[in-house]
Amino acid sequence: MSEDLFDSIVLADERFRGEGYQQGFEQGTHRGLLEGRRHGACHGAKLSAEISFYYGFAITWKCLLQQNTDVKSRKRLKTLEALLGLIQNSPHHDAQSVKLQEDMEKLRAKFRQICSMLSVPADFKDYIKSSEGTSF
Amino acid sequence: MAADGAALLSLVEEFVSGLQDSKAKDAATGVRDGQFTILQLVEALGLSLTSSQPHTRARGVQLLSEVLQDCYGNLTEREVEVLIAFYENRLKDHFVITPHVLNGLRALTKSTVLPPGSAVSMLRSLFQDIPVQSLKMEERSYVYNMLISLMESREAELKGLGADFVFGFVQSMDGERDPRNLLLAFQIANNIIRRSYDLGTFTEELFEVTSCYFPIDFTPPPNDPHGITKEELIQALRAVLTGTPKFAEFLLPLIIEKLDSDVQSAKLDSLQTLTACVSQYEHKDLAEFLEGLWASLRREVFQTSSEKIESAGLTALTALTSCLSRSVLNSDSEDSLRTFLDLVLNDCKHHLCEPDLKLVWPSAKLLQAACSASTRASHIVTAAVMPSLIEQYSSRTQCSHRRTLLEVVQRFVQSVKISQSLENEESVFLAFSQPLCNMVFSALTESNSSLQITATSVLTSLAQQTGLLLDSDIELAVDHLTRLLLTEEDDRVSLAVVECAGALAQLYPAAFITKLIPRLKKEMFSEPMEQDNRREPSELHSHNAVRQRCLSALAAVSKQPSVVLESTPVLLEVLSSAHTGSASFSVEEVVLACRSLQRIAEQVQDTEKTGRCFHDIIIPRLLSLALQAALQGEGSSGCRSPLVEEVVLSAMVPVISTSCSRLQPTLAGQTASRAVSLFLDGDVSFLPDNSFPSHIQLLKQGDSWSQSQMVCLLMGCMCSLPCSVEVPQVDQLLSQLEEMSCTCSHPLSYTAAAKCFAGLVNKRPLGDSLDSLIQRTMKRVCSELDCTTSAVRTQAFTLLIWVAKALLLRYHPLSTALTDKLFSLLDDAELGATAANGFSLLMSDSVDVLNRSYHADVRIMYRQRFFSENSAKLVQGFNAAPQEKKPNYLKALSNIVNKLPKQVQVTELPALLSLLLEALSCPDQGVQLSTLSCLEPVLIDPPLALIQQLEALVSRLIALICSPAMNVRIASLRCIHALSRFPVHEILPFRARVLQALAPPLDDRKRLVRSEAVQARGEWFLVGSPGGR
Amino acid sequence: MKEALVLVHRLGAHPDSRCWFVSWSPTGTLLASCGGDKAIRIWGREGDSWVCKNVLQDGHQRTVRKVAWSPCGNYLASASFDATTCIWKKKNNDFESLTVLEGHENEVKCVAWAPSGNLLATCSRDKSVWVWEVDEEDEYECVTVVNSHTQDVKHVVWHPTQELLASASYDNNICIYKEEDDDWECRATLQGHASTVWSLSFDPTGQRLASCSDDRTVKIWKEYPDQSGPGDVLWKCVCTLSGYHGRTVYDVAWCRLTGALATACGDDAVRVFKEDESSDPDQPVFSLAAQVTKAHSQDVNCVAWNPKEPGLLASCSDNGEIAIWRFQEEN
Amino acid sequence: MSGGTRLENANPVVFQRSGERLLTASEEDEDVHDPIDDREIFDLIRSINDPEHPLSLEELNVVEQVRVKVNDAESTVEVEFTPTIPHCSMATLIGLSVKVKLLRSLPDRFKIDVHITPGTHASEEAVNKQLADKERVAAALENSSLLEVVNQCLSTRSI
Repeated sequence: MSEDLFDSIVLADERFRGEGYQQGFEQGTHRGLLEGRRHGACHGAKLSAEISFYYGFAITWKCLLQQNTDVKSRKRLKTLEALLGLIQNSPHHDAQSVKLQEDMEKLRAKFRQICSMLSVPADFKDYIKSSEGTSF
Repeated sequence: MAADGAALLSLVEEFVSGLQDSKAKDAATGVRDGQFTILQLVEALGLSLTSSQPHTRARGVQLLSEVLQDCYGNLTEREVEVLIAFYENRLKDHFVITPHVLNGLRALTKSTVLPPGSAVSMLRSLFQDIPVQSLKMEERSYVYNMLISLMESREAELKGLGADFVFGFVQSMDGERDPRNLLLAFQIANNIIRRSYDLGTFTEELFEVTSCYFPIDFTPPPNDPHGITKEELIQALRAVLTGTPKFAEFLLPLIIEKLDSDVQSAKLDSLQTLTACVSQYEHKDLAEFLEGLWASLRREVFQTSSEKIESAGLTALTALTSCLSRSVLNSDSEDSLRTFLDLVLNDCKHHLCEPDLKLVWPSAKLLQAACSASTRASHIVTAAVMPSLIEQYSSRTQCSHRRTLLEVVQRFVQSVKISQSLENEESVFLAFSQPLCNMVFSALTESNSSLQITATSVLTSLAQQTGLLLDSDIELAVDHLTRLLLTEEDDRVSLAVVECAGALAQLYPAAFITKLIPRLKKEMFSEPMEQDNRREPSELHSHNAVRQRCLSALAAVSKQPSVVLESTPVLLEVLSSAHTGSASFSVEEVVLACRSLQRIAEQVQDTEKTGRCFHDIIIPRLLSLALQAALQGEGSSGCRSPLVEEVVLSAMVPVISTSCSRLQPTLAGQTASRAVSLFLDGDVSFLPDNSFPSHIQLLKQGDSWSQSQMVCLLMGCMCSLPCSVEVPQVDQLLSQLEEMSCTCSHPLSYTAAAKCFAGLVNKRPLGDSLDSLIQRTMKRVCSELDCTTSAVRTQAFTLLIWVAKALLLRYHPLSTALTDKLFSLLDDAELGATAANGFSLLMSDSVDVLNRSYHADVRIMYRQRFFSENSAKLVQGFNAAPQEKKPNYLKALSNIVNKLPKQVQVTELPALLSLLLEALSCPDQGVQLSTLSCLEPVLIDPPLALIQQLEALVSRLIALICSPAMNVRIASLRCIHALSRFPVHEILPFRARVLQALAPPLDDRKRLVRSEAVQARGEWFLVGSPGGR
Repeated sequence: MKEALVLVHRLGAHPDSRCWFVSWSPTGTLLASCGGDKAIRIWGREGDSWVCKNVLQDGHQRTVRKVAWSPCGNYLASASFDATTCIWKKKNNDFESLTVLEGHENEVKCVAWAPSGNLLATCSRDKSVWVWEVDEEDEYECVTVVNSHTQDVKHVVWHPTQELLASASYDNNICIYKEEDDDWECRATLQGHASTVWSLSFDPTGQRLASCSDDRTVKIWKEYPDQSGPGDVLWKCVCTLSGYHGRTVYDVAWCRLTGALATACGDDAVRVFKEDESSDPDQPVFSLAAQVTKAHSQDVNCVAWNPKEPGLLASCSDNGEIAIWRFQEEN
Repeated sequence: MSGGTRLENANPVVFQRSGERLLTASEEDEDVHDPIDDREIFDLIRSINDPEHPLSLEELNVVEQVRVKVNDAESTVEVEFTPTIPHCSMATLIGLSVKVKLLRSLPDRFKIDVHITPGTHASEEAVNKQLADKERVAAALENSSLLEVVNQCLSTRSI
């Protein structure tokens, strides 16, 4: 009987360490979850913002050029279509996708090609980083 | 009268309707000459003043006002009263009239007979009716001027207005933009504050309306005729803002805010303003802002990028602390000084424990700034800091750490020295004296030299703390210093030690007399290696090194007479035993001994006591030793006495001349007559250990140079005496000197003779005897010079140049004759080059004769005078001279210009520039060099003429970069470096060319040249480049 | 070694600045050079000396990195650090700026004309390669932007006969592009160099590609039909020249007439290699035929064979000089 | 860098500055040829200002004489520099300043290599590669904002 009484004391630190670990672990997972979510959210936001910007851009120009029938405009429309195609097919709903990154590269490249064709300066600060400043 | 009336009416008519402005002057003269009174003028103006046309009324008032400008002085009180009444009610009139009304009032305010009360009423209506800021710039200035003159003449009345006056002023200056008016407005505000006008409820308004210009940023327009500088505005505004503690609650937050600015000038202004205002404040004004202020100050010093800001910050901190120290302690109020210092200590103290981190120095500086503010502050800070510093020092092991800590301590000791006002007050460090001493002594025993050096300087400043060190400490210190003197090899250390010894000996002579000097003497006369050939040459060398240190130490410690009496005998003994050979001293050591004597002669406080010592003992002793040596005659060097060596003799001369120059008149007189009698009559009676042959004739020794050269000692005596001293047998002396200088073949002898002659001539009273003497000498010299076969042309030339100098220095009319002779010699085949060099002798101060410290007659600016009288001759001579002689002229020119003060060079340069540029392309390296060295200083801030010649200058300098002589290459590179500071737009066109030209010297065979090239090229790369210039 | 490089002429082309690149006109009569002085210079032979015929200034705000002649010889394209590409038209012995191609984010590193003359390729530090189409009325339009490199793209070069493009990059790789349904795609990535690939050159037939790198080697790549997928291409490294070059190899040039291979190196040397006819085509052997160790007083940036005169070689250097050499073979 | 901007490393270790090179007799002798030696190169770069502290690269121990190797005969210079902290974002900039200083100060016969001291920086290879790429360096010096920073590092402080 009596030793049980002691056990509880003898094993006290074991027990406390165990509990402490448990608590810590739970808090940790909780915080981790929160931070992970925040991180994912802000990246998702960035990405969709960029894509949507391209989309809006393409749509707008498409409407503007629709009427014209000359060769140049045709070409441009064609490229705009290509861009829209890329946007539709890009797996941006699936963050896991491996293709996402390279598709984004393609998308950006296409966008800059169109900018050049339409002779629109491609320096939309928030979307395309134009790397001046002190990088070389 | 009637006639006048008609005249007056027509005047008015022509001015008002005829628009002839000139008539205002006529009217004014009319009033001044009393043709008609001001009131008559007003009557005459009646019609136009009452006209329905505002412009006519304006014209009328304008006439009246302009007249008043001229003759407000002779108005009667009555007239003034009337006029003021008139003007006051005109203030309500049409706005086109207002300017002239103000102009008139401005005139009236200057009147001395302003009737009582008028000032007040004037201002009341002014403030009431005129929105000042809607006026033109000039009209606003009328208002300000009115206020200023009224404040001068009617202070009492204005104060009667109470706060209304302040309010009125605030309203009228609100929104002022023009810098000229701002200066006036600030002046008024300043008066309001300093003459304690009643601010009433408008304190904040007054502050607002002025502080909105703080910090001043104003750059005057390029061609601003009013020449108002940013600095003026800053000072004026600062005077206002810092004028009264009433502003404290507004100003301090403002300063804290502005300190956050990124604009350097704003930071600086804020800090200086802070420094200024706290001198007016008491601790209660500061209390609530202390934390904010401290935070800002700390940031500025911790994260500063400019030294200016840092030092401004530190000064501010000191000012702040001393303000808090002024607060009177009474039991109830908490001690604001302590609270503040606690803040400082909190943020800084722990950094002192990180001696290898960046913040240790800023923290130390901050603490020291606080420390130096007041005795109380220093007590608090040191009590908090010293123990941990001492503890740190003992616990740290790295030398660099210990050194830093020691340096920090050093700064603390010094900072306290500043704060200790009362002499008798006991040192703040008394509590720490023992640990501090131990610290210093342990550092002195370290092997690390920089640690030792720092220790010596700490020791010095500890010694200067009144009553800090005990005699036992001093004795210990002396032991350490002695040990280091005898053992330490590192020159930098022993130099520091010698300095330290000098400083301590000044304060504690006794210990040095009893301990140091005997020890050094013993060391010097010990012969470590008597015919013991197995010794290493290195040790032999080290023994010489020890002797040299002893000699310089002896000099350093000899400031107090008591010490001198002990040290000089030792030095003299060195000379004598060197002469007799009883102890083996090298020539260099003998020379050093003389140098030490000279240094003593220079630094000793001259008292009767020391004067006697030199006069009775040292000078006779030197003369007799030299004479003995001379009589022994010249053997081959080695077997003969070192005292006949030229170097030794020339080292003795300044000992004698320095001491003679400082003798009291009576002693000086004796020395003179003794010297003369020795050299003329061979009277040796005053020399010690007298065993000389009778009738020696030192000045008639053409054949024995060892005796003839003694004349330089004569020069030492005679040429350094005060002018008051009467030189006995002067004519005979002079003629013998002349004879010797023109005949003797021994260079030292005839040169010394010539100098001595010149030295005496320079002090001879004006008059026929002097003139005839000069003419005689001149005749002789010229005859020698003109006969090209003469064997003594060089001698003659030497005499010529020295006498010329002697006369030139004192503006003697005959000097021109001699200098002209010099110019003519520039064409001389044999002496041309020598003559050219002679000009540098003519223009530079000579050390051993003919200078002010030896009481020579030297007029100020003799160089400029000589230059302005002769530069033309030079230019002509240059143009006339045959090609192969031209270099002489250029050299002469650059020798002269070289010695001119910079501002003169700058003013004279335009005239000579073409010649100097010529000189740069002259093949003679000497000329190139001296020209470059005289150009370089001028280039620092170049005159316009130089900038216009840039093309020529650059190409010539570039050409010199490839000179075979390295010092020419270096000098030219320095000049090109200096060019990079010229106005950017001027030099930008040359950038590419210069950079290209600077590439080859980067690969020069001489490192010194390369490093000059690197610096110059670096600067030129920055010219016109972002982030550069 | 009987072969030798003999200096024919040396000219200070771009005073107090670098000469980055030289290029022969298709007829071999003119030589275009460009450099750090933002200028392009056109050189022509007069008698036995070379003189500057034109200076094309103020077309660019920064260094002109490369120049390229159109196959017809009537156009000159220049790539500059100012992020633009300039097209110059030759009008009887004078050049006028025709258009400026903008779009790259930063320094354009290279420009090259396709053999047909109606395609133009540019590349930049912005990691992209652009292909431009030229129509009859000299209008230029971007037909594609490719981002196949992960770094600074240093060089682009066209296949001598086909519409096939190769690019070299700071990411140590070489990419080969082909057009498919009017979009250009990277069809092969050649990995093997250990550092930046600075330049590329096809052999006369176009079956082989030479590359040079900061890893101080030159590699020869050969095209093989790819089994895996139809139309796909496969390039293998068949030879590596190492041990010859003391520093970065900045340029390599394959002579269309003699088959000799020249290199420009940061060790100031110009070298010429020849292939042993005997050697196995799948593992060719190249040997050093001639070299000038101090060809220039500073880095050699570029070598170029004259397209018409066999063995005539131009090189240029950081010291702003152009040197013209004759490569003599044993007769 | 003065205005309130946060410093990556506000209180770095500070080192004693080595004194000026002592003048030797041979250096003043016209006919002796003084070879370019390590100390001379070190003297060129030790006074360069750190981009974010009012301190020299020497005081921060970013450059040390032992990390300078010059061979005058073969015209090669090798300098290793040590960033104050392994993630110092200024590393490339510091390297560039050192390189530019040497380019401006040395005869153009020299081949100049500037590296990070092995194992002292997170992205060592990347920085080294970039500094070795003369095309990138050349372009950098045409970028006014970069040039400005470099020039400030190279200009002699008024302090």
